[in-house]
Amino acid sequence: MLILMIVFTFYPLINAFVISFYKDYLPLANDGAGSITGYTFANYSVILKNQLFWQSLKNTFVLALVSVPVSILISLFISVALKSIPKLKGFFQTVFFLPYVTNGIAVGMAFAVMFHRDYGLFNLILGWFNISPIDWIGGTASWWAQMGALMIFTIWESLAFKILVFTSGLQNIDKQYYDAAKIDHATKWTIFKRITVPLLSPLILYISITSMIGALKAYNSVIGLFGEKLGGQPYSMITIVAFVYKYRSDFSFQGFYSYAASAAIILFFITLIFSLIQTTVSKKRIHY
Amino acid sequence: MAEIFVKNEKSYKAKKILSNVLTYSFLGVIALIVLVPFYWMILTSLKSTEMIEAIPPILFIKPSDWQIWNYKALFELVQSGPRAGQPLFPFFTYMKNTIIVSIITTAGTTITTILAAFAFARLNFKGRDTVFAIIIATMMIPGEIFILTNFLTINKFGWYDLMNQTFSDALLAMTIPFMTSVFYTFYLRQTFKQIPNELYYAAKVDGTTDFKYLLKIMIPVAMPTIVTIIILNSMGAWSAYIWPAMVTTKDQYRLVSNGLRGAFTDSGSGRTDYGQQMASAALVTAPLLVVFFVFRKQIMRGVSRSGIKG
Amino acid sequence: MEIKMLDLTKIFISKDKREVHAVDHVDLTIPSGKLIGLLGPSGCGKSTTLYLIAGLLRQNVGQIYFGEDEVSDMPPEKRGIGLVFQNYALYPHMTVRENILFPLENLKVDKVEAKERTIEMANLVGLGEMLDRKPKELSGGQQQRVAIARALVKKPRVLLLDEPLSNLDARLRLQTREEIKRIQRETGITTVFVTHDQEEAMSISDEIVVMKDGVIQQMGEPQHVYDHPQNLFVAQFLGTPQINVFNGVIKNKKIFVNDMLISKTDLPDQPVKIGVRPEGFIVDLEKKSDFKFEIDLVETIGRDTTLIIEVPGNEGGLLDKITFKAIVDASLKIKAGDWVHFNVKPEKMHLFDLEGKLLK
Amino acid sequence: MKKILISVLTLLAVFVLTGCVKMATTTTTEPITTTTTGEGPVSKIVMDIPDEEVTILFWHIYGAGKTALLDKLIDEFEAMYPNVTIESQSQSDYNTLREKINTGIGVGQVPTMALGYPDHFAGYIQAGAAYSLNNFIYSNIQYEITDSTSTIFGDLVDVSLDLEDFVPGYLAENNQYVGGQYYSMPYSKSTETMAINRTIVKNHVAAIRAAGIEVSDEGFFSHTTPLTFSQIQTLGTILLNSTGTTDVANFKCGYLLNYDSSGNMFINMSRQWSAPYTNSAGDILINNNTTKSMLAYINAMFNDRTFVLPVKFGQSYGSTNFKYGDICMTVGSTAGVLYNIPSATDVQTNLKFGIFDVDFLQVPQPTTTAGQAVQLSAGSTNYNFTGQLSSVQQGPNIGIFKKASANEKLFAWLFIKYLTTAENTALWAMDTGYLPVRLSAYTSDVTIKLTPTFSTTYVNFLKIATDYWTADGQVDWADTDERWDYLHSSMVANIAKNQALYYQYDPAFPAGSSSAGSATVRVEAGYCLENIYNKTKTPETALSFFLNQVDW
Repeated sequence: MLILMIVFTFYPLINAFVISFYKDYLPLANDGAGSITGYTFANYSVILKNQLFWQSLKNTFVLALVSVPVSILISLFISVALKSIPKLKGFFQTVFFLPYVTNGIAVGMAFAVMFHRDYGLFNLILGWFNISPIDWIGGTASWWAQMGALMIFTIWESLAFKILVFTSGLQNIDKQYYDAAKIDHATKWTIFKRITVPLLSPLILYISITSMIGALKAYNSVIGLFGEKLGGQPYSMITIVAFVYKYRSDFSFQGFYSYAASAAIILFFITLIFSLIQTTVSKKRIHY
Repeated sequence: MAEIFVKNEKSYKAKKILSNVLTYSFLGVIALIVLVPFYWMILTSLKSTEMIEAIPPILFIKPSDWQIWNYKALFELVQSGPRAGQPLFPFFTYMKNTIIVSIITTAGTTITTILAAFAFARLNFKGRDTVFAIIIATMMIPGEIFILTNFLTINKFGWYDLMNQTFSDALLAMTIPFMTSVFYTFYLRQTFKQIPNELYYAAKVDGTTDFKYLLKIMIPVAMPTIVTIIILNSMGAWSAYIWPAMVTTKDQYRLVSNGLRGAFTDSGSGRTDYGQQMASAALVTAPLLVVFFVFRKQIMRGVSRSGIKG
Repeated sequence: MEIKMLDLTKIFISKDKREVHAVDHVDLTIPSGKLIGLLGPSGCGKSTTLYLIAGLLRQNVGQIYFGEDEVSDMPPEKRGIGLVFQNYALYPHMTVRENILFPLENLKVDKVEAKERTIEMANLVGLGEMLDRKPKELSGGQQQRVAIARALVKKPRVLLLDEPLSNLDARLRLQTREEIKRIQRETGITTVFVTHDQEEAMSISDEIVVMKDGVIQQMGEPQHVYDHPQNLFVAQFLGTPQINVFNGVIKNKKIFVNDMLISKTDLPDQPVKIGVRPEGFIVDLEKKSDFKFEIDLVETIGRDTTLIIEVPGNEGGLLDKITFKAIVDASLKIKAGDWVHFNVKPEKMHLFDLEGKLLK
Repeated sequence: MKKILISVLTLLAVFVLTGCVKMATTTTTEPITTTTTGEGPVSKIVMDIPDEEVTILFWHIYGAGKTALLDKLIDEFEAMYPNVTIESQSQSDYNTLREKINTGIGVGQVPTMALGYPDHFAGYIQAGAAYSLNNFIYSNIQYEITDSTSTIFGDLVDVSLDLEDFVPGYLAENNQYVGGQYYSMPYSKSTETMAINRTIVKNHVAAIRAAGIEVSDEGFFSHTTPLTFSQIQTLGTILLNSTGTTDVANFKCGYLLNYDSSGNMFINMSRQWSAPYTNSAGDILINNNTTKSMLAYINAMFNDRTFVLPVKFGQSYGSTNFKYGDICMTVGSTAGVLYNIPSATDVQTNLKFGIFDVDFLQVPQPTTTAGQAVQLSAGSTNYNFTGQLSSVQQGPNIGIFKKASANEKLFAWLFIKYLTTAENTALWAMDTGYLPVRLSAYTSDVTIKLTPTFSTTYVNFLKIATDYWTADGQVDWADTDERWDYLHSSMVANIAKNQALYYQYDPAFPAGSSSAGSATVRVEAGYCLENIYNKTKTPETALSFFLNQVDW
């Protein structure tokens, strides 16, 4: 078991670190052993010089910092609402779990069609409220419209798992706390804020770390919604991982694997810093 | 004494009804939002290309206008030539492969996850926390950076032989690299850690081996979580795309996603037949949904009992 | 604050879709300022009654009044009650101070006042020193007292306690019992607590209410209920060791068990159940009494000796196979195997009909 | 978490110290193995064809639609050579195909032959894996078939190939590599043509003639002489509605000319303007004044709606909005011809002009003859340059890998030859919408069955459109005449045949250590124009961003 992990998970990771310092790496030369001409930091400077890298940082940060808290909040609300209703619980649970049981590619395409300016559903609905059509994902779409569409899709995709986890977490909270809070005159909002959230806090931390890691690695959602162009305008929604993959198709050529690896390593450290901040902050906040 | 002197409120009932209405509408709206893409997928699968591009969008289609053709085409057989009688789009082959890969990967992942989670939750070995830290770190690197390295490894194992790759080689290549899951190990470890130490000591006093303890105590106690992991993991094979395409030599070894992407794009004009693509997407999703609905109760119970606490 | 329940009924639907009347047409008035113990075996509806008073459950039929106030349809937070849960339900993520403060915050009590009241309340329950600890850093008894403080800090009209002592060890239980009584006295608040432990109920309650199958069996001052049980159930439920029950018969104003004359009565001839408290036996040293048995076991604790008698039962006769206990003076030096003749103290003997109703 | 950091760094250090990669000492370049001599062989060597079992692995990306025909051709080929088995395998898409071969080269796992774009082959050549087809093309060996089970028993098989018969533009693309060798042969080729809404043109015939542009009564422009950019601008003043919306009553569109592929637009216009783009050595030459003024001109044309990109309509192709009447003309791949034709199956309310007539023309050119000085004006700005005739050619080629055995190579080559015979290339073209790769296909008189009821020769296939044009659209074909079904395909085939005279190719090169490969450059070129169109970047900033992405 550990061998599997070492071969297919550790080894490639460490390898990526090392590769990011190779100079002129040809991974497939010498019958697959690879060849280099030395070690260098130049791969990193190539990445940092690319205008898109900074664009991808901005996009990824905004996406992660907004979509993770929002989706956690929404799924918390949903889970709490689910717990409070007397009937149709099973039905709603089933519905909310559905996004997990589907093929991501297909849903991405469905969303792309729904966001279409002329024949998309979103603008049709906006039209019912007399709001003029917004270009969500097209060439004239503003950065915020595109980010909004991407966020809606990302949140939609991530709800299922979170609701699942929170629902199960809520079930483990002793009902007496709620009775007690009721008797203590707590309003629904106070109960949510002062009882539910603190009692779920270890779970919320787990979810926020894993989904933060997931959000910082966003890629498939961008491809699903915007296609290879990675945005309404070329690259307007590029993420760090998409930036890494820009080099992927040329992996076998001189140096490209190292560029991709360098970008991945940068992402790794960003993620690490995020996780560190999250754990330190939450250490102060999680009480039991 | 009675500081809080409240007159009987007749509006209490009304309030409760109102809050129920609000809760249900909130859930209803979200449910609608969740369902719309599915509806859209099915709707699109019943549209012709022209209907897809209609402005304003067509929201409902009369059954008489359904482009059932999109579905029929998936099962059309080759009329002539050496492949006559075989399906044009090998839906069932892809499906079968996907199911096999899904089962093998899930079985493998479950076993490795249990062992790893046990090791990290219970066993004390030197450098345990360091190793776990590195494992967590791997989650922070985009997986596809590993593709080339893993491809070379698979090749070294002899599972990728262009002329002689057998189905079992292909299965090994498609499943072995995915038989570990950091995410689920992390998840299960949390559950394992909740099981009180006393149980472990009690078992030790009774002379139980670690393995037997895992088998007889840990696994039964953590079963709901394990069920959840099995369920969540088995969905993975349905979206796997790049890796299966990389390591299989023959079309008949591939998985549904591979079929979904390529098959409906005309290689000449680059156009995609969205109707057909959505039809096949719907068909691919259908078995998952069926399984989900059949086992809904067990799944939900498993999930809701899994009790993941910090 | 007097609590009045009229025709209160709560029906649960069990898993096999049967209706279970957890509380069945209960009419009950709890006098103001008293400490009342709701007593009964598990499943008797006592906790349900408490939760109905609290408003955490809603009755199917009936009304509840707090004084003149009908609270039947009021949500719990509007009723002005304090509730102490069986396992206290202290918020694990809050300190003692935050726990006690929590209801006041929700009531938007002025901050300064709230602080003062919190400290005052903590002092009342004797936890003034521990305000900044987390619940898990406290002992069971301390947690219990935090729960009481939290329930009382908002000055409720009624204090409800659900099995308040069941999670404590024996020593703490005695101590806390006194504590509850003291706090109740000091605050003078109408208090209802639920317990299945009759000793606990009897020791601190001003009055006890005995319930069975959702129906109130008897209410009254503990000693009075003990001495004058309304039915066999109440008689059996109260008292340790349990009351001894013999099948007997009244013939010609005489009470017989298996042809053994026990006592006399004015009641007409009929079969009866005879309940005799263990302390109701007097050893007839003159061995005149008909009522005699061979002693199987003798347990002496302090000044009391418990005689344990196993009666094999005789077929066709009135004596079933029973084991009964008699508490007698230790100075009598009775040994196992001795034959002992008993007389019965009339005030410790209760006659019931075959349905368990008290015969007068 | 801190532990993660420390442990990873420690391990990193360990791995660096024990680095397991070989240091390269020299960069290997592919030695030229064959001469490019042989201007027609004089004598031929006759040999027996090898008769041991040979399996040929052929990788492509064809989906269900095209494999049927491919399988038929494979079947026929295997009947000719009973000892040969061709395993045809689809690898889903070009990216996967290329990635698998590239990684496969490193570990010696490559197919015998594969489909690929020029930049793919450039990569294979750089890795030393592609086999020079000159070895066969100029060979003077003939093989004798001695196996009686073969359908061509007793015939002599010639391995050499008469290149004269191939469309020159395609050949140029396929021997652009090191040493001018052929590493691939043209296979599924297509080009871009321009669809035009003839119904609109017909309603403005008088005005168009008054502006000095030749047009027939029925709205046909010349099919042999392309329209020039100045003429396109003139047409804009006649056919465009001033508000940018479609004016059905006056037969005017909101946008004049759509380019489906902004990448092709950039590259082909660079050729037409003689603006340096890239070269086969992989140098990126876009940072020059001609390119800059070209971009300024294109930007001006975008601004006054003479040019438009599909992104305007949230589409990947202009065909939908061409059918809807938003666009008067659209330049797109010949393989997508039929998407431009409005029909009864369209949602009728969307078709602003109803079902209108569509004609096909050559793509607009700066001039009618190569090398002329051209002046284009946008507003008060003039752009002077030397105009060149240019049209794109696209579509994959087919090549063989070095690793295959001699026999595998031989039969793979014979299979390529078989796929590209005049009849088969014509059949492939008519069946799939691609274009024949041989000139003789255009004059082929072999009858090909297209549907159970309709058979034709390629010559007659081409004649469908020319008859129609000669009659100025006034043909007396019955409604059931199957020629109607092939009219538009035939038009496009004719146009492509004319454009073939000035095909240009896009130099193919793999990624280098400080610049992107030709495929990436093409994508970025397209994005450059999109950025200009979207107004997210000015022509200058778009170009500098383009440079930033492809050259570092």
